[in-house]
Amino acid sequence: MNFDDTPQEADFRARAAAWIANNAPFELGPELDVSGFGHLHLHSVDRIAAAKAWQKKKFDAGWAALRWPREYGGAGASPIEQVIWSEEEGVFGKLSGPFNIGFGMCGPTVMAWASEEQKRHLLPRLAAGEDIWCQLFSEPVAGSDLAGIRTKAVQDGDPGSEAGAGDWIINGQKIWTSGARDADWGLLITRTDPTVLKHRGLTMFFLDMKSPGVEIRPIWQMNEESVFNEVYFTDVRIPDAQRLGEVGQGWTVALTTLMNERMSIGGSMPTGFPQLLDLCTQIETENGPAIDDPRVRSQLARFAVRASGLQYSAFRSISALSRGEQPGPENSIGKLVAGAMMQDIARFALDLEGEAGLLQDKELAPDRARFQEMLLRSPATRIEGGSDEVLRNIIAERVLGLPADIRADKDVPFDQIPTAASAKR
Amino acid sequence: MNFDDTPQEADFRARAAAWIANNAPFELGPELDVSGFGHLHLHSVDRIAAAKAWQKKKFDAGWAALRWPREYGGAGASPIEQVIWSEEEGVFGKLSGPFNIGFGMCGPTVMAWASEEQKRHLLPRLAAGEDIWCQLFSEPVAGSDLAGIRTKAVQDGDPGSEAGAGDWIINGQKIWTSGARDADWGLLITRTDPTVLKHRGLTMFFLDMKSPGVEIRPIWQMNEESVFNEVYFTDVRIPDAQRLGEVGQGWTVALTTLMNERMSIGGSMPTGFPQLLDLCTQIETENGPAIDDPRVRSQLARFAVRASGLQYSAFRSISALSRGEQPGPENSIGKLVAGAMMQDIARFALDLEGEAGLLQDKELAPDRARFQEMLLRSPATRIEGGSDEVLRNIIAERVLGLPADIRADKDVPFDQIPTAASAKR
Amino acid sequence: MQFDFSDDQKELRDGVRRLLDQRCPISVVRAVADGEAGHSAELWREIGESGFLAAAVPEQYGGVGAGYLELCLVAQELGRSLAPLPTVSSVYQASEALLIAGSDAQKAAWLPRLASGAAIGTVALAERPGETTPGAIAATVRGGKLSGVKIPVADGIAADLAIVLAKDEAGGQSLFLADLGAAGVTREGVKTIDPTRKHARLSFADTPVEPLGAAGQGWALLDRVRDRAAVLTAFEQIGGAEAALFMARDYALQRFAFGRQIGSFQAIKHMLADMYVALELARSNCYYGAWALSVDSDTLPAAAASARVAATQAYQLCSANTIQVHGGMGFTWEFDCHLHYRRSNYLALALGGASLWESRLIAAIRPRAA
Amino acid sequence: MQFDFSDDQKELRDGVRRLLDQRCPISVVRAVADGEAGHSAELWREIGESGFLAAAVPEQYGGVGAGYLELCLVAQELGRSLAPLPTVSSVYQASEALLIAGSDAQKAAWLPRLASGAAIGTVALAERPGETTPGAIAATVRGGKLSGVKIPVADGIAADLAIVLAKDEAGGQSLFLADLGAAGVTREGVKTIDPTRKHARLSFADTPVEPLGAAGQGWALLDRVRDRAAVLTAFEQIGGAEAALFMARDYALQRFAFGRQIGSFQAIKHMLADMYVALELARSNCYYGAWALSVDSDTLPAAAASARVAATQAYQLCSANTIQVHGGMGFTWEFDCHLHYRRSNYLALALGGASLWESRLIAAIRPRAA
Repeated sequence: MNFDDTPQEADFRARAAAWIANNAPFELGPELDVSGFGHLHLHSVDRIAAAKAWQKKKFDAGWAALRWPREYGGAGASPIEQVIWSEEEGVFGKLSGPFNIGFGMCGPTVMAWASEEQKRHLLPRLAAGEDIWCQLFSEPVAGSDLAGIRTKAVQDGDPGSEAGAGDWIINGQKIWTSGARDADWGLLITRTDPTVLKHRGLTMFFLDMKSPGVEIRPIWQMNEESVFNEVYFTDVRIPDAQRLGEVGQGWTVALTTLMNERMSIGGSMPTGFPQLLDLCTQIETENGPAIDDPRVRSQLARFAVRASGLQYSAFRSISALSRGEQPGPENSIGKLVAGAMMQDIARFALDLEGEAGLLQDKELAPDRARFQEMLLRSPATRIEGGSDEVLRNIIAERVLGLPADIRADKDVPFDQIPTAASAKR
Repeated sequence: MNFDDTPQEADFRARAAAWIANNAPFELGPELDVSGFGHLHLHSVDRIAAAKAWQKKKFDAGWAALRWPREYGGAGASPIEQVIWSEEEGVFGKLSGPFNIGFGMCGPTVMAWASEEQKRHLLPRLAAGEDIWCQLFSEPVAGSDLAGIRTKAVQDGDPGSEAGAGDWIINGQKIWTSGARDADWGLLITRTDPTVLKHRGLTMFFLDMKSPGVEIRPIWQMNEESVFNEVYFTDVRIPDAQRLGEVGQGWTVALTTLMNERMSIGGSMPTGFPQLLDLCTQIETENGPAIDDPRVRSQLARFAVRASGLQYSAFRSISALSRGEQPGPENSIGKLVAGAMMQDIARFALDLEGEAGLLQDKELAPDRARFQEMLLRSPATRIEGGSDEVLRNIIAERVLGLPADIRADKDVPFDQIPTAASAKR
Repeated sequence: MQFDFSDDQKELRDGVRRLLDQRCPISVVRAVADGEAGHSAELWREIGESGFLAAAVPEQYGGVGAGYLELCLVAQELGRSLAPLPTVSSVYQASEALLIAGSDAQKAAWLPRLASGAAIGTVALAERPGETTPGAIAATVRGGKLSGVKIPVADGIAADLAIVLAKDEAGGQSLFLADLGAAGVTREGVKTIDPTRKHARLSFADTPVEPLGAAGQGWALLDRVRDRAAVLTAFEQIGGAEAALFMARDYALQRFAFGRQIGSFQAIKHMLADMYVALELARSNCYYGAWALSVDSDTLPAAAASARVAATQAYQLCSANTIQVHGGMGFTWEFDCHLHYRRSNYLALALGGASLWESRLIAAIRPRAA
Repeated sequence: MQFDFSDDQKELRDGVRRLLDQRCPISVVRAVADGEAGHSAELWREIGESGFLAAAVPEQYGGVGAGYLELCLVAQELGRSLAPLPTVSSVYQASEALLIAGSDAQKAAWLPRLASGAAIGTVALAERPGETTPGAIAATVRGGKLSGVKIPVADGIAADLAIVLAKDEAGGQSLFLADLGAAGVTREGVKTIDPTRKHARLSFADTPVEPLGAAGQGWALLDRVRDRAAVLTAFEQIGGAEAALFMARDYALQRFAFGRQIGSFQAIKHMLADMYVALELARSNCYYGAWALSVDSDTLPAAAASARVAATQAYQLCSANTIQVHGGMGFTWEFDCHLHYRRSNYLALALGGASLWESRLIAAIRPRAA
């Protein structure tokens, strides 16, 4: 048990650190330091331009898409080298925000399912920061129950069609699409046959987000940001060549995406604990700093062991990566613990701040309203990318081997599964 | 909103108090005061004899089975008079322990379903403390899923049978039967037809516990007591006259019993909070009594509002009773809150006691090992008479109106419902 | 024992509820959240005219003299409807402070206007982050003139009157009554977590004030005001908690996933059951607080703290869980979940946070050494 | 980074597990619970001979000098199997106290016998209810003779050696080494919540003792001993927690209700998921504690407290929930659930309770004032 790099790892780390020291946009450092939870914020420059510039620089020097094969714009690096890079890149890694969905989910799906020609075209553009991708999965009626999506894709069977026979025509709506407004491409799951079993009637495409008939409406969130969007499709045409996998094989393709989503290491989830510890040394009570109050200490200690538990769990994952093992569903712990913890920490901090805990003005509130933002952001963390309940199901079923719940939608054609609409009839 | 008795209530209270002052076994007071959680303990006298003596005295003076009609040995009193009696009877009410199942569950079931002759025979004996009843419901394979019981009752169809044609012959096993060893009668639910739907093949009887073929085995519990028992039936004969309700109507009869179980007021659940508050004034820390430590205060306050919440909820129930309303499923809150609270309070108290918290010797441990007993008793509270999970289901379904879970055992004949045994095949 | 509200009181409650259903739909709440105004002036006027706010004010001061039990039920309905009104500051605190400590002249000058809603009062206490304690008070009165800064002050933009805790010339801390129309008052709106109950920063520069209550008794009086306000606010909290619970329940009945109502999943059912349990425990504590307030019982400090601690916990739980039950939709500005979430966290801090009240509760029930 | 045990260490762990599966079935645990003996002497001899207990003792004192990482894994397996052995007192505390503070002569006299299991040591600290602090120590050494009463003392009936905290002649508090075969020692068994790890009351009347470590340094030395013991005990706790979790998981797979495995109900699934989460967070904290212990890192106080707090919480949760999952059967003496429940609550108190360690943790990570 040790925290030392192997000689190869040390060498990689030294090269990465040196390149970053010479090339990173240090002028953005202070802004990146305080960039809030869940979203890249920059004021002095355009965030997309800054993100693309840094990505291009990394690409040109061979530091982009580290784990991808070289022929697709990557660096052919090992998983542990990716981790080391992230450690060294530090705060500048936040600049990758707009590409995270591309690298983490869409890219791997394209890599697994697209044609060789498509891969050689799309992936290097992504690696170089030229294209931004988004993921068009969730729908208003299909959140935790993702396979319940209803966006329709119908193939244009008219050989004389102006636009092109064999094109697919898309109608429907997606929701919770992060970054849709900045995206060039979208990974889109559709229903091509509602008369067969739920998981069998799905087909996956990739879509030019500038196609006619695509309409994007930002969602104004409860925390007064707008990271998520609704995306509407009205007779949007997609060439059949942009289909990923066979018709009806969409769920299998989606599993590639979702598995890659889960494989991103959970240890990087912020919890707010270091900031809370700071606050407790700053807030004064009648009897000295809050941190010396036994009540505060006891609660802090319970937060502390969860925060360190997450951090050391990430070390365990990194060690497994370094041995060449793949992280599994046990990584679901990260968001499950961190989401609830951020909410608890925010409430605890506001209570410590007393009536000033109400303040949301950055200029007036303690610690620039960090905990107030956390209070209003954390509910989303407990829902997005798998709700607390879905994560507990995953742990119970895939880690502990417990049976799935009884399924009301099993062995039933999709269009006969009970819905809110059918219940009203 | 007031805490005053009505004139009638005040009159009843005065008469009850006067009679109790002149008749209660005050010599048992100190022992009753410290009688532990969940079970009547007496050392100086036989607990059953003491219980029967007090019950007989009450019966002779017209204070027994207060709410029952006079023709069945009761006093025809109102629900609120029952509550006032309990308040005045105080610690002597613990002497009713052996009769609680009879009065609370079996008696009302007999009242609803037995013949007039049976009622006039059985109920006054119960009211007078002559008979003790137990409830033979749960089985090893049927706990929360009570309707899954398997104890078989087969009617003796041989007209020449020595023992009596039409008798029912019982084979099977019950478990968790409180007080079976002291009981004269048992309320017994059986399966008379395994080939029909689960809830339709049940039939209820009452049984002389001294019948041949009844074998009682005490269960040694984790808290080193033995309140619960297993009861085995080997070819036990019950006359058909002792059937309650029709053949196949057992579930409906059982619902009478269970509804009465739930109607007992939850407010009387002990939580351990007053004792904890005492402890916190006694345990000294470096900085004075524990109760002045902010950590202790904060936790105590959270316990306090749950304890007072339960107490005042009981006041609300009593007020409803006084208006003639019936308590409903919202009373499930009492045990749900108190059970977990007792466990939490016990752990908190042991922590305060430091290493001495380990001690279970009554002579050596703080507060005569009260919290150690609570630690080891409270897990049962969270299970018996409806587990925490069952109670949450009841609240969700019957109070909040949420739908039942999907049933794997719906529309399936009982003998085709999946079981552990069928899963192994 | 009748540990419940009377039929007349319940009828009053139903009347308030009907009025608010009609006059305070969620659009009124949202208009305040989205706008500059600190509260809905129209609703305030209407409620003021109805006399509901004056339930506990004696008739000689323009009130209806009904009593605190009635006011508790009004508060519950205001909480349920998320009413964007200066109730905590003006009705539960400023009016009560005047009733407790005001001279006849002060009562006569202000109570009728507060009771009718013609004027708005507030309490100005906090100056800096952390629990507000005597060491945290810098505002000072010299020669009848107040100087200092108070932040955040609930409804500070709209208020006509502020009851201010400040150091007095004798070195003690006292309450003072400041007419906010007087000289030297600067008000600045500040953004808080609940935009439906707006706050301000109030600066005083040699503002003329008059003492409220005995000199040096500022904290003792404030404690009495807060006990009363805690009970009333707790009713707002359980009103809100109940609304959040039933919002979640209704959504769980209506939303389908995996071919079934999500309310049929145990995870959702048990979450809702726990919300209900927290609400009912809080409600029972509130009832006792209402009784103690209505008869001015010796047990009021314990009863108020119990109601406050339980109601704060219940509303925070119910409002957070209602977002969770709603999934992604619960996180949108468009759905109303966040309005309860914000309100619950505002009310949790409004009279001092949970830890303060936990400590007050134990201080009140602490057995005396033998 | 290799934040994990090596393959060799895992092999050792598997060896210990195999040995315990064979030699420490639950019948051995129950024999101690039902009997008078304080531990299983046969198992103790066998484990002692295997050298597993001596993993962290240097070879010169009869140990195998493998290291603390190995000893952590041994502890984990002992916890998993509920081994009824004096590990916390003799191996994690008495041996470590000697290693930290013992003179060469003391080490030579005792360590080899402790390492082989030929002798049993313990630490005698508490005298009265409440957290044990300097004010709670009445035992006194005068002229090399100890007088006083210690209760409860783990394994006090069987122990050959006690390390005793007592007031010294200079008015400080120091550690002393008492040969329990010496004059003036009275032992009396006391009943505790975990009958598989028995305790005693030890009375000393002019018992000859020798100082252990520097005079007046009793608490400082004890803190160091407890940091090490906390990490090792935490491994026993996660071993036990894992056993309790999988006991519950297996029962949930095998028990049917309402025509389905109870493990298919979300209430049970999510309860088990929460147990797993608590266990994994504790395990990760324990790994870091093991590393800090193995390299004697400056971070050991924080690491030990983190491991201790997390492991205590995880074992208490898992052992309580395993009873809940088992329903009525879980509450019988016959099922093994309560053995974990008892053990978890014993281990929670063994080195001072959760609140003590929470406070130690924050003291250790508290940022220094700038």
